[in-house]
Amino acid sequence: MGINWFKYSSPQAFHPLAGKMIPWFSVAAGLLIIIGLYIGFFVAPTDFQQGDSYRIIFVHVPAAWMSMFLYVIMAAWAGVGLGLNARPSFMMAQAIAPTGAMFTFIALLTGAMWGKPTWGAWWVWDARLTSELILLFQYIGIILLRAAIDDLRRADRASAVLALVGVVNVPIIYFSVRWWNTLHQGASVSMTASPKMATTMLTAMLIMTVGFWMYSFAVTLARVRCVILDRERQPMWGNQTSIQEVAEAR
Amino acid sequence: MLQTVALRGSRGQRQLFSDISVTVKPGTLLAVAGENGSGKTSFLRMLCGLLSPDDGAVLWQGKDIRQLKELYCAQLIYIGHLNGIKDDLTPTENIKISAGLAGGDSSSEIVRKALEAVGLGRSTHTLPTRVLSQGQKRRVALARLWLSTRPLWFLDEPFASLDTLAATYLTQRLQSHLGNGGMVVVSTHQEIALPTDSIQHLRLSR
Amino acid sequence: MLQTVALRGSRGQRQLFSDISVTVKPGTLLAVAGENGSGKTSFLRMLCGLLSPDDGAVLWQGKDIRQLKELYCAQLIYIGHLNGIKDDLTPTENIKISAGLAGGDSSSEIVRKALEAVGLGRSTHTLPTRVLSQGQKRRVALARLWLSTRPLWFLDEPFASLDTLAATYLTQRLQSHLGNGGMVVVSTHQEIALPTDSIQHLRLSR
Amino acid sequence: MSQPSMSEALGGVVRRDLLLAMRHRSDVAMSVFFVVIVASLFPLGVGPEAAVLRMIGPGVLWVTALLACLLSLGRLFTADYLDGVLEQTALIPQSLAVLVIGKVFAHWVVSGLPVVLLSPLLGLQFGLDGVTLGVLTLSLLLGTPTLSMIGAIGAALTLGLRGSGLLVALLVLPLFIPVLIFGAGAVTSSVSGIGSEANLSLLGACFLLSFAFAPWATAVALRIALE
Amino acid sequence: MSQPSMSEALGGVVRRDLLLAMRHRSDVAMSVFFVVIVASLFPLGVGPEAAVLRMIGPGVLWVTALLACLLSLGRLFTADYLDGVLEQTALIPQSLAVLVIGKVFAHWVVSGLPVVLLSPLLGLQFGLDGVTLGVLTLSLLLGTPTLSMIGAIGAALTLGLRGSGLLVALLVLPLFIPVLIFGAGAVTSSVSGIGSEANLSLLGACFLLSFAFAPWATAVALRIALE
Amino acid sequence: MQWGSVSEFFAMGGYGLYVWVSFGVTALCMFGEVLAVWRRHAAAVAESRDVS
Ligand code: HEM
Ligand SMILES: Nc1ncnc2c1ncn2[C@@H]1O[C@H](COP(=O)(O)OP(=O)(O)OP(=O)(O)O)[C@@H](O)[C@H]1O
Ligand SMILES: Nc1ncnc2c1ncn2[C@@H]1O[C@H](COP(=O)(O)OP(=O)(O)OP(=O)(O)O)[C@@H](O)[C@H]1O
Ligand SMILES: [Mg+2]
Ligand SMILES: [Mg+2]
Repeated sequence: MGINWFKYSSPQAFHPLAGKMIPWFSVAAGLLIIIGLYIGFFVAPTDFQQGDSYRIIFVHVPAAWMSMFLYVIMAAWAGVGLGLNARPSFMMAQAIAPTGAMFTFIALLTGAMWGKPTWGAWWVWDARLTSELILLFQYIGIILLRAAIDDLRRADRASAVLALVGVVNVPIIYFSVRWWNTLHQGASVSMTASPKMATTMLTAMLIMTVGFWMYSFAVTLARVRCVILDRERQPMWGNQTSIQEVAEAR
Repeated sequence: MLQTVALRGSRGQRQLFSDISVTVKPGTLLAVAGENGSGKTSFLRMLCGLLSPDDGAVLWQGKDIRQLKELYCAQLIYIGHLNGIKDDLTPTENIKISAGLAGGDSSSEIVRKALEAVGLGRSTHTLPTRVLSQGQKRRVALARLWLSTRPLWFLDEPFASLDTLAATYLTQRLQSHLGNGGMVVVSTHQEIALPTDSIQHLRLSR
Repeated sequence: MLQTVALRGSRGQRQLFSDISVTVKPGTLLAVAGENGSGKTSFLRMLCGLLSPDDGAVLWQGKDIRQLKELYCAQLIYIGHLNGIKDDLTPTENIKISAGLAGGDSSSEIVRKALEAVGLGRSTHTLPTRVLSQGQKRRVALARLWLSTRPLWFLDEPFASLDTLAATYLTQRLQSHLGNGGMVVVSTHQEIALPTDSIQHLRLSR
Repeated sequence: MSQPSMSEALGGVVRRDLLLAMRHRSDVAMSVFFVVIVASLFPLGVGPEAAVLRMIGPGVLWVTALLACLLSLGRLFTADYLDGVLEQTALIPQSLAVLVIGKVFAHWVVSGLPVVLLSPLLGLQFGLDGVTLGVLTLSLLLGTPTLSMIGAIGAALTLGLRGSGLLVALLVLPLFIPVLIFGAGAVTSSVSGIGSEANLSLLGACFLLSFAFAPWATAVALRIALE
Repeated sequence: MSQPSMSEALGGVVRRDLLLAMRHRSDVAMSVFFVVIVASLFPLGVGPEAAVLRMIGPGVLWVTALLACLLSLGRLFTADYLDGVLEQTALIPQSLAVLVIGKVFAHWVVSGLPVVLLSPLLGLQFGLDGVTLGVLTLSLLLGTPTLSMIGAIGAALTLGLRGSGLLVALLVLPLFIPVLIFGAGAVTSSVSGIGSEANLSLLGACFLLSFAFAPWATAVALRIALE
Repeated sequence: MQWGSVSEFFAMGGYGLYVWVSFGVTALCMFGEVLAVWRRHAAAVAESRDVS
């Protein structure tokens, strides 16, 4: 008989736990982003080539990274959900999608804002840019597919399959600058080579990135709580009173 | 031998049945009864492995069908509410292809015999199934039973829209299958004219 | 009063029936019997005007229905093998809209009563019809009969896939309709539990 | 006896189809996204040069609108045919041609109207100027209902004549082409500064013509399909 | 007990689908017709300048092939789903992924192959030269099966959902885009005299990747849809 | 610190529009998302209270 202990890991127990974690992540996110912005705007020097337009990097790069990370994490939860038939991991995947889509949108928009002064065009059909746009479409597709299916079980699993299939795009985005001759900048932070950027710039960017991480944790957990409540309201998990207690025990 | 162990099933938010443990021994028929919407179809699909149970398991010869997978599929025939035949192909083509897909003999002679056994006259064999009447379509679907050497049959309201003659043919076929040690699970609102000792009843209630 | 005059019908190359002259008087039911494929469905569709006869005519109150057209449509209800309901709408929406299209009263109260009369519990009224069982879908289709004030009903195997309870409801509804001077033409493989003097039988043979 | 008035019958048909479309609120969003994505495919395939894009813009947008119509044409009658709603519709005591208008209208609201409303934005992608955007929207507003109307004939014929779909294609696609040429022509002539009145009034004529004949032809085709 | 060999099962699935396609040969004609019409619309809409046509030719032809695939995706599983053949297929004692390959192959033979065979003729319309025509055909030969394979995932995921024609487009178009870019890129680079090997081998990689993963994902999606 | 005055800071060396639109939209999106999730949670809690 299949072992399904994940199925019994109770969302009811998770709801208050998430409630306790959210404030910490929120505070961390706020602090880190403020520090990052301070270093970015007041400590980091003006770039001698791009002038001050380069400061877009402090949102562009963290957002672009988050868009890819979140996709991978979402797909991982989806995979776990499919493999172990675990409802909570589907909920995590569901909760991550909108935030991922938002960061993708931000990466695209800030990229366009950066492209106009540096390349002279809002948009070019370059491999990195196009693949990032595709990522946005993928997020939207996953969200819409879920919205189009009434049956929760099917909605969970169908969007999980779609999320897993779409993972191929992430390495394409990441390596597009290396594989193709693109207008877009190559990686300036890498494990092997020493950073090419000014250290203050790099520091600000990394702090912003960690801040965005914290933000994503907080928002995702909060959304998972909504998802749990939405699903529990339907009488499938029975026991209505305990749900209300859980909701109030925030 | 087919066994269910504490089977629980639900659709959407509704639990349909729970804790169903039955055993279908060779040579016996399990008649699943119940009102409309009580979960007969869901139960049958679960026994086939098309639907996964919320809890419990279905065992074939003592092994979980989720482990057996294709090996289990090779033991069974399922005929649901939908006939599973192609409207644009003729009855002959339909049966020939599904016999081929089942890995059995699919010579024209055998296919013709099966269609005749279920009471479809020669003239209908080469019409597109689309133009046949409701009952004739059902007969085409049921003709697969006459070709089968598989032990386990799942029939979802097989008698619906059959006339009395066709119903007799089907009953006879069920009897001979049981006589050969086959097993049948059937859902129906009608009485089945078979010796009572070979029939086991399961009633689902809402 | 519905009359057929020397009606002849064929599908493709096959003649199904010929020279059928029957009269359905107010308060009576015409039960059309026959094997699968004998032409019951075709006969009913011909009476509705969905299919045109090869020969002969169908008369309503003495006038040819091909002349009457929409006026005739306003007198009848036809429920065929297909349920004619939208899978993606709920039973309530389905019935409400078809009541509106029939020009009748379509208040929520009346729709709810009709669905309950046919034995569908409250909880199913607001599910998409797609998830209902075969028999529950059939019940939704039949619920139209409880809203109708039209005199002429054509029912094609209405009892198929209904459980016994639902069948009783339907029989009672037929009886009350006949009592009000309505007319019913029904095709079925089952016996209909109605007083024999109000039933007239027509047997089609292949 | 109970007989619905024409407006009741028409309203019922339209309401049911719109209700079905609204069942998933994402439905309308979907046709919008479809058009956006397809319109972005062309720059991807053709390459990013602005002059080329401006030149092919009107044609591409019109083909996109046509495809959105074509893609959704399948759900016009097929579902109704398969679940028996179509035969019930044929038994409604009103002229079937009128009911067909209702169905086509509902179909257009869901699949055509969003494209019309979106078209100015898409035109911007291809670098069209203000006046041209107006002409584009107007041409689509006249053209897409015409396409739906003509498409309905094809959809109805396909229900009946399963075997001879080629005939349907031969019949309907040539009817689509004039609409496309006048539509794209109106926009192109506005791009190059020539007046677009001639093309637009031809489009209007197409609309009136299809409005007069298509519902009738569709009703006949449907009755044949139901026999 | 009676269990079909893999080739028996695969053969049965392919034979049934091809037989069905032969029953209405119009289906094959339809996708050919669609490609011809759409591809001919562009010279009509854009104007007859040879240089422009040669420039947009590869992109237009590839987009057309892509759309033809997209339009025919609806046929892949829907009919089988509605008439219960799909659940019977899921009960065949062979890996469902293998059977999916069979179905996709039959679908490609009907909707993709004709387009590939027709492409040299269409390329001539756009003034492409001999070598380029070869590259065009080769790129489509590699690309269209990839499209069918990817499309199958989308078709399976949206089975039985309303508005699925558009939803499926939304789901698969993002995954189609790389194929489109490499395909059109191969032809464009051949037009401008650069070697097209790089793009063609990327197309090949896409084909292999989709062949390895798509049938499996499709099978999972089908089982989900059948629940 | 390289900024001489507040207006110099907002001008961003001539790139003010691009920089501030980027940061502004990002802030808007993030705050909007937080607000949306917060309201959704409130609604979900309210509704689950109604049900029970
Ligand atoms: C809409 C247009 C743009 C999009 C979609 C986009 C997308 C991305 C993505 C996905 C990344 C993260 C991937 C990685 O770390 O390798 C990234 C990083 C980056 N982008 Fe952009 N970008 C756009 C425009 C620009 C512009 C105009 C510039 C500057 C001229 C730029 C400069 C950078 C830099 C410096 C990085 C960091 C690379 C690294 O350190 O690894 N981007 N972009
Ligand atoms: N998403 C859902 N939400 C609530 N109930 C559902 C959902 N999906 C299915 N159901 C219910 O599950 C039941 C399915 O029953 P099933 O088809 O197994 O019945 P059945 O016993 O075969 O009935 P019949 O005799 O009419 O064929 C129905 O009562 C239906 O209303
Ligand atoms: N094109 C055709 N060529 C030959 N025969 C045809 C053609 N179209 C229909 N038929 C025959 O016409 C008959 C249609 O019968 P109909 O559907 O009216 O039967 P029925 O009495 O309702 O049967 P059932 O009890 O099975 O519903 C069938 O026997 C069918 O084979
Ligand atoms: Mg059932
Ligand atoms: Mg019949």
